[in-house]
Amino acid sequence: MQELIQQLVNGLSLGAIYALIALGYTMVYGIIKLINFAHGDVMMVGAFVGFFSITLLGTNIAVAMLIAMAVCALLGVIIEKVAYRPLRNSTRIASLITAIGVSLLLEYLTIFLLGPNQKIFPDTAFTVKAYDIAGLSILNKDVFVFVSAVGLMLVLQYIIKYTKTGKAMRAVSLDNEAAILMGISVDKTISTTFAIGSALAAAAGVMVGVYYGAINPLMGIIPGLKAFVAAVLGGIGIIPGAMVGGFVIGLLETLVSGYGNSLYRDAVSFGVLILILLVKPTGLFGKDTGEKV
Amino acid sequence: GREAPTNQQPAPTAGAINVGLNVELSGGVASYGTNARDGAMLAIEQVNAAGGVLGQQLNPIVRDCKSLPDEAMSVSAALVDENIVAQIGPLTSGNVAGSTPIMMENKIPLIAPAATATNVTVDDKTGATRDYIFRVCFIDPFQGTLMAQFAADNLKVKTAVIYGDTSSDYAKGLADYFKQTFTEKGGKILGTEGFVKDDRDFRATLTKIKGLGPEFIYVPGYYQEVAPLIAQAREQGITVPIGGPDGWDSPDMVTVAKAEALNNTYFTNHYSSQDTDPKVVAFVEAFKTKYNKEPDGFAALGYDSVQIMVQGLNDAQAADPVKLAGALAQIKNFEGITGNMTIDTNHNPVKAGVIIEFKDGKQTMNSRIQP
Amino acid sequence: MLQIKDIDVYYGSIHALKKLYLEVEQGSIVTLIGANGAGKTTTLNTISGILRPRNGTIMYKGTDITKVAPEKIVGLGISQVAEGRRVFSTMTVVENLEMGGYLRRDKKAIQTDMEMVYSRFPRLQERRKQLAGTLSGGEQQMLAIGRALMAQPELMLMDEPSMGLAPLLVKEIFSIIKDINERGTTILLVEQNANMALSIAHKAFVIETGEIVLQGTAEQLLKSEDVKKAYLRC
Amino acid sequence: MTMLTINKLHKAFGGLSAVMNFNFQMEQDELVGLIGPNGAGKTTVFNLITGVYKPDQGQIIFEGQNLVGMAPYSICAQGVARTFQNIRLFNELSVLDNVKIACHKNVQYSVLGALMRTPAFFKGEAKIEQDALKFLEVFKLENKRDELAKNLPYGEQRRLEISRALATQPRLLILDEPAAGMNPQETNSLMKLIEMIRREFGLAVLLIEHDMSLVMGVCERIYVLDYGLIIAKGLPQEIRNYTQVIEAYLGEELN
Amino acid sequence: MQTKKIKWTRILLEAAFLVVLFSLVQYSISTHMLSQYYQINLTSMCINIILAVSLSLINGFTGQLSLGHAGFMAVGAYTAVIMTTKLDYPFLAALVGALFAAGLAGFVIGVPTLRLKGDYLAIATLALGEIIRVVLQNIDYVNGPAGISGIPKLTTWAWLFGGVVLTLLVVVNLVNSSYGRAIISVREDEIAAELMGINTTKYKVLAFVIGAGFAGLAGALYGHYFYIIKPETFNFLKSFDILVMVVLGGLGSTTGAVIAAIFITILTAALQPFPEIRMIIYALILIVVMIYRPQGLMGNKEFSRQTLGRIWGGRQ
Ligand SMILES: Nc1ncnc2c1ncn2[C@@H]1O[C@H](COP(=O)(O)OP(=O)(O)OP(=O)(O)O)[C@@H](O)[C@H]1O
Ligand SMILES: Nc1ncnc2c1ncn2[C@@H]1O[C@H](COP(=O)(O)OP(=O)(O)OP(=O)(O)O)[C@@H](O)[C@H]1O
Ligand SMILES: [Mg+2]
Ligand SMILES: [Mg+2]
Repeated sequence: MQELIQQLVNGLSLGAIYALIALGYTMVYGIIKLINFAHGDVMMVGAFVGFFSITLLGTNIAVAMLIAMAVCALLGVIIEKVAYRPLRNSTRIASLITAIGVSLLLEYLTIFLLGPNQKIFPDTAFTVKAYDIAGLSILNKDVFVFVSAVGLMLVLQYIIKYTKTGKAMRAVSLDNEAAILMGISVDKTISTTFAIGSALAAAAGVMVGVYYGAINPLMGIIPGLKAFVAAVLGGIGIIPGAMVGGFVIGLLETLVSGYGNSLYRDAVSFGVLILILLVKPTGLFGKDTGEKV
Repeated sequence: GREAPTNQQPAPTAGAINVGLNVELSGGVASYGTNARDGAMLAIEQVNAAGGVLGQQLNPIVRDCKSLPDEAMSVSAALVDENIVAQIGPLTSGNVAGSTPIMMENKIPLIAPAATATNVTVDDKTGATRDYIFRVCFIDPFQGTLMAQFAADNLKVKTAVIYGDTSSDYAKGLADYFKQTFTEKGGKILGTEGFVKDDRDFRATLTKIKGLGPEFIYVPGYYQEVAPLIAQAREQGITVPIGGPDGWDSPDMVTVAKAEALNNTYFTNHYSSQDTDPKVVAFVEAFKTKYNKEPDGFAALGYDSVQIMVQGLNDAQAADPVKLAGALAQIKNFEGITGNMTIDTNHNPVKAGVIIEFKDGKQTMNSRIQP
Repeated sequence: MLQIKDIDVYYGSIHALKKLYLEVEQGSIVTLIGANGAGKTTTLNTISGILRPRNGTIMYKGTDITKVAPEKIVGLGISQVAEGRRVFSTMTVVENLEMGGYLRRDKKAIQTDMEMVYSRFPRLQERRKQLAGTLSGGEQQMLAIGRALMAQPELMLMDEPSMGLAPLLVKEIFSIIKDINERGTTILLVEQNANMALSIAHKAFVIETGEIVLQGTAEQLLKSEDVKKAYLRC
Repeated sequence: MTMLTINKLHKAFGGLSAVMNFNFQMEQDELVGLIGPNGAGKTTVFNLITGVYKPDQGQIIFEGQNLVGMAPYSICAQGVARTFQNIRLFNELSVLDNVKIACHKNVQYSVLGALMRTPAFFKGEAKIEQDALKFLEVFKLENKRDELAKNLPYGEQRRLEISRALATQPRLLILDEPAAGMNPQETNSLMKLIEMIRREFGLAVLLIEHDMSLVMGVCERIYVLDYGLIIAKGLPQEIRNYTQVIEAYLGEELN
Repeated sequence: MQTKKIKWTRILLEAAFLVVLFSLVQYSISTHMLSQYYQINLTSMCINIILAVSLSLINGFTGQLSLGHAGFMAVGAYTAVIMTTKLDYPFLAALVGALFAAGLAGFVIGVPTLRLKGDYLAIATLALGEIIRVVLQNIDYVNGPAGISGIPKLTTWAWLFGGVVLTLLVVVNLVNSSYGRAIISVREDEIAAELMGINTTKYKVLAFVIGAGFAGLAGALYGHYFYIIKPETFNFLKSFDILVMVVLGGLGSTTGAVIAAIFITILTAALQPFPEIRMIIYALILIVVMIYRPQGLMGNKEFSRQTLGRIWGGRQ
């Protein structure tokens, strides 16, 4: 029992990391329907910016995170402008390819500039404390990522549902020409979307750095993939869905490793994912709006 | 900081000896290849500065095999066209396998810095040694057996769990041999778990392992994953000794896992980067000066690959691939920084193994085992 | 109020509008009629800035808006009921109406206007929380008009507002158009239902393959033999 | 003989009953109109017949076969074809290919035949092409055969949709607002076309339309739907005089 | 009579063209005019063509976003290699076995998942591709992550040429038939297609099975040339590589897929001498090409459709 609870704690904190990355992913994804394969790599860039602002500028973790978010917001806007905007009226799959291109570019530019070796996140940035609660080992960083994931989810959900910018984003996502006719600037809205999404990625990157202690130029690939899976599992473009999707994957992996066979972790959790989709073809939170004919 | 730009290759001078570097600079194991290349390039630079080999300069030709066996094959074929005398790399056994047929066909020696699978140098089916394939690293059986012996004899543990990198054949091979020897010695394997490259979260499995209550955990894998793994194990209150192979060898172990967590962990290696042997100290210094970073095991092995090739060229007294292969097969007591080695009939280096223990963040030699 | 001079619009190599001119006086209802593919929608989209003319100018209240960004044009008081409704399908009816007032800041007035829309289209009030995409065709049309009204436009461009509406509603829509016009909104109306359009319009233009071929007051055109033959129900 | 009988059809979306207790009958070669205010449930009825939606209750008997539960393509195979309120052509394909796809239903060679390019393949392809052209000619679209469907003007797109539906060789043709977006002249010629194809191909036609000139002009019988319920049915001249219909739909009497 | 004659001469001409092309390359291989390096890249090129064309049937013509193509390649590679190295079947049997095994995998995977739409399908196929890989990694019979090495080099130019011709023949003939139009209609508008009497599920599965089968063939040819196969080679990044070729060539263009496969192979080889920046340049080229040709190199057009139709489809 105790072990089960410990496993659930493990799963939630792993899930929180996935959720954090998936939030920004699903947001961009929901608005411009772009599978942004570069999202994980923006996260990586964020982690490195955080790293350098701590090691070179000597900032504390909070400032480092803000700097990383700002830099990545700008990066996201630039990426959108250069690589995605020219393709806005083309097929989605065309921008998928530029996204793969951007992803490779970020990875290998970083390797070119910094080398492929991992960098160690200074442990002065965040003092890890372990709490022993009824025999469970809970770390302050677990609490930190969990709270951040849920908090950011709420903020994001609020922005999208209730603010003007958020509504503009949704309008653009549905029909950008009609959105223009409402007086919405599509370019600005999409830029904002990328800025927010990329800033979230950066926040996630810094947290991953804090959490696992080391960062490297290819660190974005697998979490990026998992975040994509989480976003789809939760229902494309649905903010709470992405969070829940992240948690589901975190828990699944944990439970498979903990009670099944860790050798088959990815196979089993992917298998369950497929089963979920077969039962609910539009993801956990996706409404089957079914095209009206 | 920026690493030394190694893409500027000196133009092949008239009397230069071309050496191919077929390494992973992109793809999944880019960091292994890059580090090995850095080590190899340092060696070449030093050799050239000291007047070269046989009166000629070494001219490195670096190519990226993208961590793929097919690309490794293509790169080898391209290098063959450049008239190389030998090829250093690739790093993983699989990529070496891709390159093997080309090297064999063209009779050019391949020196693998870190390919540990038995069948790299020996044909599985015929049992014949591959004439042109050599390596400077340990093979899986050696290290797996070594750690099993150490665990059973020195640590006197009776039960163990293996938790290794299942995406790498290196770790898989080690796990198999560890298991074999450990059971032969009367120990019991309570479970076999796995992670994959680039995993960073190991708590689920660790919690499970904690539940199994082994006296020892064997973690064959590379430091990128092992360091956070050990940190998390200790966070979970797992205090038993943990052991592993030379893939652990990196200064990052201490920076990531922290000194305290690493206490009571051991790994097999051919050398210790904190060895006081002047040769090793000089290498570490030179490497740090050139690249502004600490060398890891791959860098050391890359360095030794070049040095053993140089030795072979000197022995052969000709910059001729076939003669070089003959000389390499005969090498005895070559003093590499990863140990003294003698190439055996299977083209594996026979060198002493050491068990290194982390003590308060310092690598200390626990015991030296001569095979 | 609106003056279009000699605009040429292309879709790739297709020359959709040829030296088209058009004038809309403040406070009037002007209708643009023409066969399928004549270029009516193209004209409206060019005014709203979604399409760019290659030559020519569009003047609105004395300023040149030819190169103004489309979202800015909305801010100047021009609002369009697009062809094919273009409602935001996974937003609710309320949210769609709110989007119509996107550029406005006066919360109270927005609320009153929303009430006004509901009173015009009680059906929309019933379906307030429904997702717009699941509304019937006619309901969506009402929503599209309501949404455009929410922008409090000075000039409203309407692209076939009666398409797909039941006869009762068609009449309703035309009386609404007349009504909002009487309250000061200028209207440029594109219609297939030329009889109806001419019956409420002050002035009319006839477009054929991208060119204005005829213009005049609504009465004049109603009497014209050519128009009768081509566009009117006899 | 009765061709289509619908009994007690129900369909609700969430809490909203779009169609309630819908009973309907139609004879072979009849031309029936379905009218009603916006949102009354007309398109929903079409979607239920053609299998796009599954009814909550009720039966749809077409030539003795219950269509409920069948996949849309098998319903089409039974001989029911339709057009859409919002045009749904294969936009990136040529006009000819649009129609050829509808002919696929009766393809006369196997996949293997296609891969091996057997004589049967060439014969079958020739037949499909011939058929497709025949349907295009009916709608005077044969000289647009190589245009992309999306580049046709609206009216021609509507005509292409009908010819595509005809190419599936239905016995019942269902048209959802075929005249929407057409001007009176175009509507007039459409009217003639509908009558003509009915005669030529011997089909029954069921149509939704808000343009009363068309409905009153061609329909032999009319059903009126409001809020999912049938509020009237009968001959055109009867329908236009029902006060309920006038109140709910027509507004005032048509002149 | 007249037209028939012309047709026959054309077919003969085209057959002659193929024979000449084949013999020329074969000759330059036999005489070592074509160096080993070029032979290797020629092999990659042919395998890439098969992969790209087979995926283009699924992604380009059927419009189903599949990200698991490498998984089918793996199924084919392992099947064939097991057949030749462990069970001593002849190579031809192994190739056929790979084709059918991967096709079967496509069927088993396709039937349940093809109900999913768009990105949901993409995720499901990606996940299945990864499952195949993880499972292979844990099967000791095939040496887990180490994979099978020492595979005899049975893939020759003749097999490659035959594989490419067969793939093109099947895909082009299928696409240019009524079945092909049915497949394309699924891409254009699934609902409308269904209502026009097309059993969309059936055709999606058909395209998926054929596409998967040829990916398996490519895998078999790969395994018997590059000496080693291991699960890692067939991960999702490999699927992306294939997808890149399909989109770069133009969705719905077979010739596009072929051209893009050739282009990518040459580009990869051409960047080899720049090890440090090869991936950066590759990424930049991808981005730039897509920005300037968002519809892909060929759009959805075929390179002289009639000519091709005749060449590949002209067998009667
Ligand atoms: N996006 C486009 N690409 C290419 N041609 C177009 C495009 N949109 C319209 N056209 C062409 O431009 C011409 C004018 O079209 P437009 O939509 O303005 O006509 P319309 O008068 O509004 O017709 P309708 O009554 O059918 O709405 C037509 O010939 C049409 O085919
Ligand atoms: N998929 C759906 N989900 C929810 N509600 C729906 C759906 N489809 C239709 N409805 C609702 O059912 C009712 C009937 O719609 P339907 O489209 O059948 O109307 P209609 O009679 O065709 O109207 P119109 O003449 O305007 O096209 C409408 O209120 C509509 O909002
Ligand atoms: Mg129009
Ligand atoms: Mg309707």
